[in-house]
Amino acid sequence: MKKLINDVETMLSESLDGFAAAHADIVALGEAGQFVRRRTPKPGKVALISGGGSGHEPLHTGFVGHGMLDAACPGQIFTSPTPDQMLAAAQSVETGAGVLFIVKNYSGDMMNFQMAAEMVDCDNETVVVNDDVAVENSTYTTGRRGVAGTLIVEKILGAAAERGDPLRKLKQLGDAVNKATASMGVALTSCTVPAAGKPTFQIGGDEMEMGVGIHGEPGRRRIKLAGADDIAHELTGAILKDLSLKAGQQVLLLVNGFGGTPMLELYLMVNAVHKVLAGHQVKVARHLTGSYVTSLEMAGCSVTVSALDDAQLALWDAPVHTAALRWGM
Amino acid sequence: MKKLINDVETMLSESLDGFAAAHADIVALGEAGQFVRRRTPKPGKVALISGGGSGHEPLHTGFVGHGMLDAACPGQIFTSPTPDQMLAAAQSVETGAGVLFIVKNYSGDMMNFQMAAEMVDCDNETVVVNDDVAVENSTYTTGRRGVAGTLIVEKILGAAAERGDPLRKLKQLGDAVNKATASMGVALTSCTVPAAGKPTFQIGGDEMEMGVGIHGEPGRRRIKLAGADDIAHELTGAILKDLSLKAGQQVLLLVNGFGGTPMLELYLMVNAVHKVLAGHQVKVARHLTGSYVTSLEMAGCSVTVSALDDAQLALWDAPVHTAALRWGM
Amino acid sequence: MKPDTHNLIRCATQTLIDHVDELTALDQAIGDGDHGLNMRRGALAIQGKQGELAGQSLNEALRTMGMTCMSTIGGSSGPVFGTLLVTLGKHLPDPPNAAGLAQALDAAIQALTRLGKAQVGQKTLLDVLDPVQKLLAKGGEELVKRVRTCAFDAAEATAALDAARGRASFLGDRALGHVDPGSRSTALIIGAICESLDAPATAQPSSLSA
Amino acid sequence: MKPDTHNLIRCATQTLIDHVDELTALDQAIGDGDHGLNMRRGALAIQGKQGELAGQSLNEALRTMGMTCMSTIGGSSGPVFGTLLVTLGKHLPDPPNAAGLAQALDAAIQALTRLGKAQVGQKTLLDVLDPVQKLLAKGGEELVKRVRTCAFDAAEATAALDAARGRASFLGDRALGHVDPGSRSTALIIGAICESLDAPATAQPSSLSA
Ligand SMILES: Nc1ncnc2c1ncn2[C@@H]1O[C@H](COP(=O)(O)OP(=O)(O)O)[C@@H](O)[C@H]1O
Ligand SMILES: Nc1ncnc2c1ncn2[C@@H]1O[C@H](COP(=O)(O)OP(=O)(O)O)[C@@H](O)[C@H]1O
Ligand SMILES: [Mg+2]
Ligand SMILES: [Mg+2]
Ligand SMILES: [Mg+2]
Ligand SMILES: [Mg+2]
Repeated sequence: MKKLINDVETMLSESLDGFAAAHADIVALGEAGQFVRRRTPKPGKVALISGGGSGHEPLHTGFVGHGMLDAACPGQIFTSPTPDQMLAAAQSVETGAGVLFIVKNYSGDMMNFQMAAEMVDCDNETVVVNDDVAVENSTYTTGRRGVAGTLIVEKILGAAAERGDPLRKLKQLGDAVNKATASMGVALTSCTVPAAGKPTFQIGGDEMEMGVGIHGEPGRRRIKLAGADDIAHELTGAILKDLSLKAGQQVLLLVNGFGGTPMLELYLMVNAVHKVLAGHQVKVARHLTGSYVTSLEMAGCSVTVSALDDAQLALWDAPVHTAALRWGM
Repeated sequence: MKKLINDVETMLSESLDGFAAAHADIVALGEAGQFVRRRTPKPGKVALISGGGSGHEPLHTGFVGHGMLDAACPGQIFTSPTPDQMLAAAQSVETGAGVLFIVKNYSGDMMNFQMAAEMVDCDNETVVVNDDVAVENSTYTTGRRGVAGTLIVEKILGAAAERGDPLRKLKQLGDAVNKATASMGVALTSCTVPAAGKPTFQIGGDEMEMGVGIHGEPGRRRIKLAGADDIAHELTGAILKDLSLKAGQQVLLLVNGFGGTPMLELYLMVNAVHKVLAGHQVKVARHLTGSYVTSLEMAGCSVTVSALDDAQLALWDAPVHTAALRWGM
Repeated sequence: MKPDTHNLIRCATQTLIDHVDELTALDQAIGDGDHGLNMRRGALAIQGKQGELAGQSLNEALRTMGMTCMSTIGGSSGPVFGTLLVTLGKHLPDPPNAAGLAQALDAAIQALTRLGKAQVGQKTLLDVLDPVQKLLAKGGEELVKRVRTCAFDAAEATAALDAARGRASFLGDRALGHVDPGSRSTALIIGAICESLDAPATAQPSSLSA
Repeated sequence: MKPDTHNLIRCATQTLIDHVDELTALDQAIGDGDHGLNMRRGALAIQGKQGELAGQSLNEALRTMGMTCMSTIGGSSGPVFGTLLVTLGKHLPDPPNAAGLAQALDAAIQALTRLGKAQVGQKTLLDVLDPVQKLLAKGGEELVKRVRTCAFDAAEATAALDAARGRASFLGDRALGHVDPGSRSTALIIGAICESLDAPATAQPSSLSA
C-alpha cells in the first residue's frame, strides 16, 4: 500500500485538520472532528446535513458552505458516521427551520441517520439518494445505491435552502431531483482501504468492473477492458433506459472520476458520452467534470445524467461557495 | 496499461473535444485542436499564451478564461507544442497590446516558444517558470524545471493583465513571482505514457522518487517510502532553504496532486506541511489544494510555496473564471 | 457485574480484535472491506469502558455496551450490534437463563428487522441469531455446546445464501462461497461467550481482567 | 530530387519508425519517454510529403523536411532536428560532397548550439554530430563506412557522459550506462543514409520508392 500518510489510525483526523486549515474561510471543524460545518450558519434557513463514510472526498465535506451543505459528518473510511455525529452537527447548525438529512442509500448510512432522525429534537426530514442503476440490490443496500448523483441533489437543495425554501418543500424537491438522476460507474483498478492495507478486490490487467460501487463493491459483471466508446455506450445506455428520457430533453451531465483517473481521460469520456447522448437527441445543458465522488485512489469513472427542468437548472446555476464547488461568488 | 481511451493516436483530440464541449461557455477550440482560447478575447489587453506537453491537465487548458490565460497550446503527451501552434494562438487572441508567453523551463518548451517568439509579428515577451528546487539541472532542462508554480505565475499575471497592465510590467511581475516561488515533488508510482504503453519508470512497492519531475523524470534520489510528516519535512525544507524566508513571512501554499492521489491524502499533506511551516514561523495566507499540475495518473504530490507581497496576494484573490480555477465570479 | 461476566466481555471483544484480518477479508470479498476494523473499533471502545461496566448490573452493562457500539462503530455494524445489545439489556432477566435469553433474543431479532429491513435468509447476522434463538427456546442437554456449534455452522451456511434470493442475489455465482462478515462476527462473539461459560469457574478473577 | 535521394529519405525515416520502442525505452530511462513517438511522428509526416519532396531540389527538400519536423514533432526533437535539416539545406552544395557536408554540418552544429544552449559533451545529439563532422572534414578512404561506425560509436559513448559533468550530471550513477535517445536517433539516421549510399547503385528506381 502506497499512500501519503503517517498512521492509518490518525489519517482521517490529520486530513480533516488539513482540510479545515485550507478552507478556514468557509468551514469550521466540530469538536473531535465529528462534523464539518459552514463557518457562519444562516439564521432561519433549513439546515442541510449530509455525511457518510470517508474516502469519497470531496464528498461530503467539500460541499459544505454557502449554497450547499450546512454540515457534513465524516465517518471512518467507507463506514457510515454514527448518530452522535449527526446529532452534534444538527445542534451546531440548526437555527429553527429544521434539519434536512441527505443520505446515500446504504444500509449503514440509512440505519445511522434513521437513529439520528429519531433522536434529534427539531423538525426534520430525510432525502435518500439512490441514483446507481448498476444493480437493483447490492450487498449493502436494500434497493439501489446512492453514488455521484448525491452531489447534484446536495447542490440543488443547497440553493433552494439558501433562498429560504421550507423543510417540506425541500424534501419534495430532493426526492424529485433524485428520481430524475441516474448514474453508473466502471472501475479499472481497485482501491485500498488504508487500515486493511491491501486492495479491496483483485482485478486482472485486462479486466474492468462494470457497474462498480463507490466502495469498490462488485457491480454488474467483470468484463474485458473495453474502449472508452464502448464503456460510454454501456454506462449511458443503462442510464437512459432507467430515466426513459424523451428526445429533446435537456440534462446535466456529470462525468465523475473515482480518484485515480486523470482529467485527460475524464474529458475523453465526456466526448464519448456526448456522442451517445446526441444519438438519443438528448441535449446536455450543463456539465460538471472532475473527481467529486471518489473511492480513494480507484481508477475509473461514473456517468451521471440528471434530467432537470428549468427551475432546477436555475438552482444548479445559483451561486455556491464550498471547498470543491464554487461559482457565482 | 489501463486507461479510459479508444486509441492512443486520437486520445488527445478526443479529450480536447470533450473539454471544449464541457466548457463551451468559456473556451473555444482552435482549428485542428492547435490551441484552446478564451471564448471572447478582451480588446486592448495583453494576450497571455502558455502551453506545454499534454498529460498535466488541468494545466494549461484548464486555466484559459477570464483573469488567467487567453490561450493555451497543448502538445502531444509530455511533448512541447510546436511553434505553429503558438503562432496560430497568438493570431487568434492578440488584440494590439502584445503577447506574453509563459513557458516552463524545459529544453523542448524553451526552443519551441523561442522559435515562435522570433516568428510572431507583434510585440512579445516571455516569462520562464523554473520553480522546481529538486535539481539544479535535469536531463531535459538547462537549469531548474518549471512545475506547479506555473499555475501561480499564470493566475497572478492573468489578474494583472485583466486590469490592463502593459506588457513590460507583466514581464517584470511574472519574473518576480517566479523568483518568489519554489516547489518540490515526490512520486509513489509511475505514470504511463499512453503511446508507450508501459510505465515510465519502475519503482518498488516500498520506494518513492524524491524530487520527481512532472513527466516522471528522476529527481534527487530513490528512497524508502516514508511517512507524510517526513516527506513534508524534506519537501518543505528544500523549498524554505531555496526561498530563505524571514520569520513572519506570509505565503501562498499549493499542495498539488500528480493525478493518482486522492484529496484525503492531499489534505493530510496540507496538515503536515503546515506543521513544518509553523515551525519556521511562516504564515500561510492563502491555500490551494488539488490536482492541478499532474503527470497523467502518477501517485504523489508536490508542495509549492510562494512568498507573495500584499499586491500579489490581491492579484491572486482577483476574480477568475476558468475550467479548473474559479472564484469571485 | 460479576467477575465472570467481566471475563466474558473481555473474551468476546478480544476474539473480534484477534480476527480483524479475517473479517476484513470477508468484507472485501462481497462488501467494502471495513467490517474487521469496525468490529475492532467497537471492541476496543468497550474494553476501554471496563471500569464503568464493572459497577453496572448485567442489564445496565448491555445497554452501555450497545450505546458504545452505536456511538463508536458506525457503518451497519454500529446500529446493528448496538440495537442487539441494547435490546438484550432491556429484556434479559437477571440472573439470565436460557428461556429468558431466548425471549430477549427474539425481541432483538424483531428490533433488528424493524431497523434494517432485512429478513432471515438475506445473508446478514440474522441468519445466525435466528437459529441460535430457536435452539435456546427449545432448551435441553449441553445447550452451551450446541449453541456454539450452531452459531459457527449458521455463519458458515451464509456462504450458500448468495446463490439464492436475498439482498446479495445480484452477485450470483461471484459471491457463492463467501461467508457474510457480520454473521461471522456474531458467531465469534457467541463462540467466545459459550467457551467462557463452559470454562472452569475456578479461574482467578485477577487473571481474567488482563 | 533524384530517385536515390528519395530512397535515402525513405530508409532514414523508416529506421526511426522501426526503432520506436527502443527509442521510447531510452527516453524512459533518463527522460519522459516520448522520444520514440516524437521521431516516429516526424518520420511519418515526412513520408507523407514524399510527393511534394520528389519535385524539389535537395536543398529545398532538406528545408521542407526541417520545417515539417518543426511543425509536427514538438518537444526538443522538433526544433533540434528541424534546425539541423533547415541549416543543412541552406549550406549543402548540390550535388553534395564530403567537404561540403562537413561545412554544412559545422553550420548546423553552431545553429543548434545557439538554439539549445547545449555544448558538446553534454549528452545530446551534438555528441554524435561533432565527431561525424570532424571525420567528414578530414575525409579519406571508405568515408561512408567510417562515418557510419563513428555515428553508432558516438551514440553508444553518450552512455558514459552521465557520470561526468553536463546537463544530466545530477543523475550521477543512476543514469550511467544509458544512451542519450536523441543521439541514438541521429546515429540511426546517419547509419541508414550511409547504408543506402553504399548500396549497389544498380537497384531499380521503382523498387526504391515503395
Ligand atoms: N440491514 C441489515 N440488517 C441486519 N444486519 C445487517 C444489515 N446490513 C448489514 N448487516 C450486517 O452488517 C454486516 C456489515 O457490517 P460492516 O461491514 O461493518 O458495515 P457496512 O456494511 O456499513 O460496511 C453484514 O455482514 C451484515 O451481517
Ligand atoms: N538543448 C538541446 N540541444 C540539443 N539537443 C537537445 C537539447 N535538448 C534535448 N536535445 C536532444 O533531444 C533529445 C530528446 O528529445 P525528445 O525526447 O523528443 O524531446 P523532450 O526532451 O522534449 O522530451 C535528447 O536525447 C537530446 O539528444
Ligand atoms: Mg462500510
Ligand atoms: Mg518530452
Ligand atoms: Mg463493510
Ligand atoms: Mg523526451
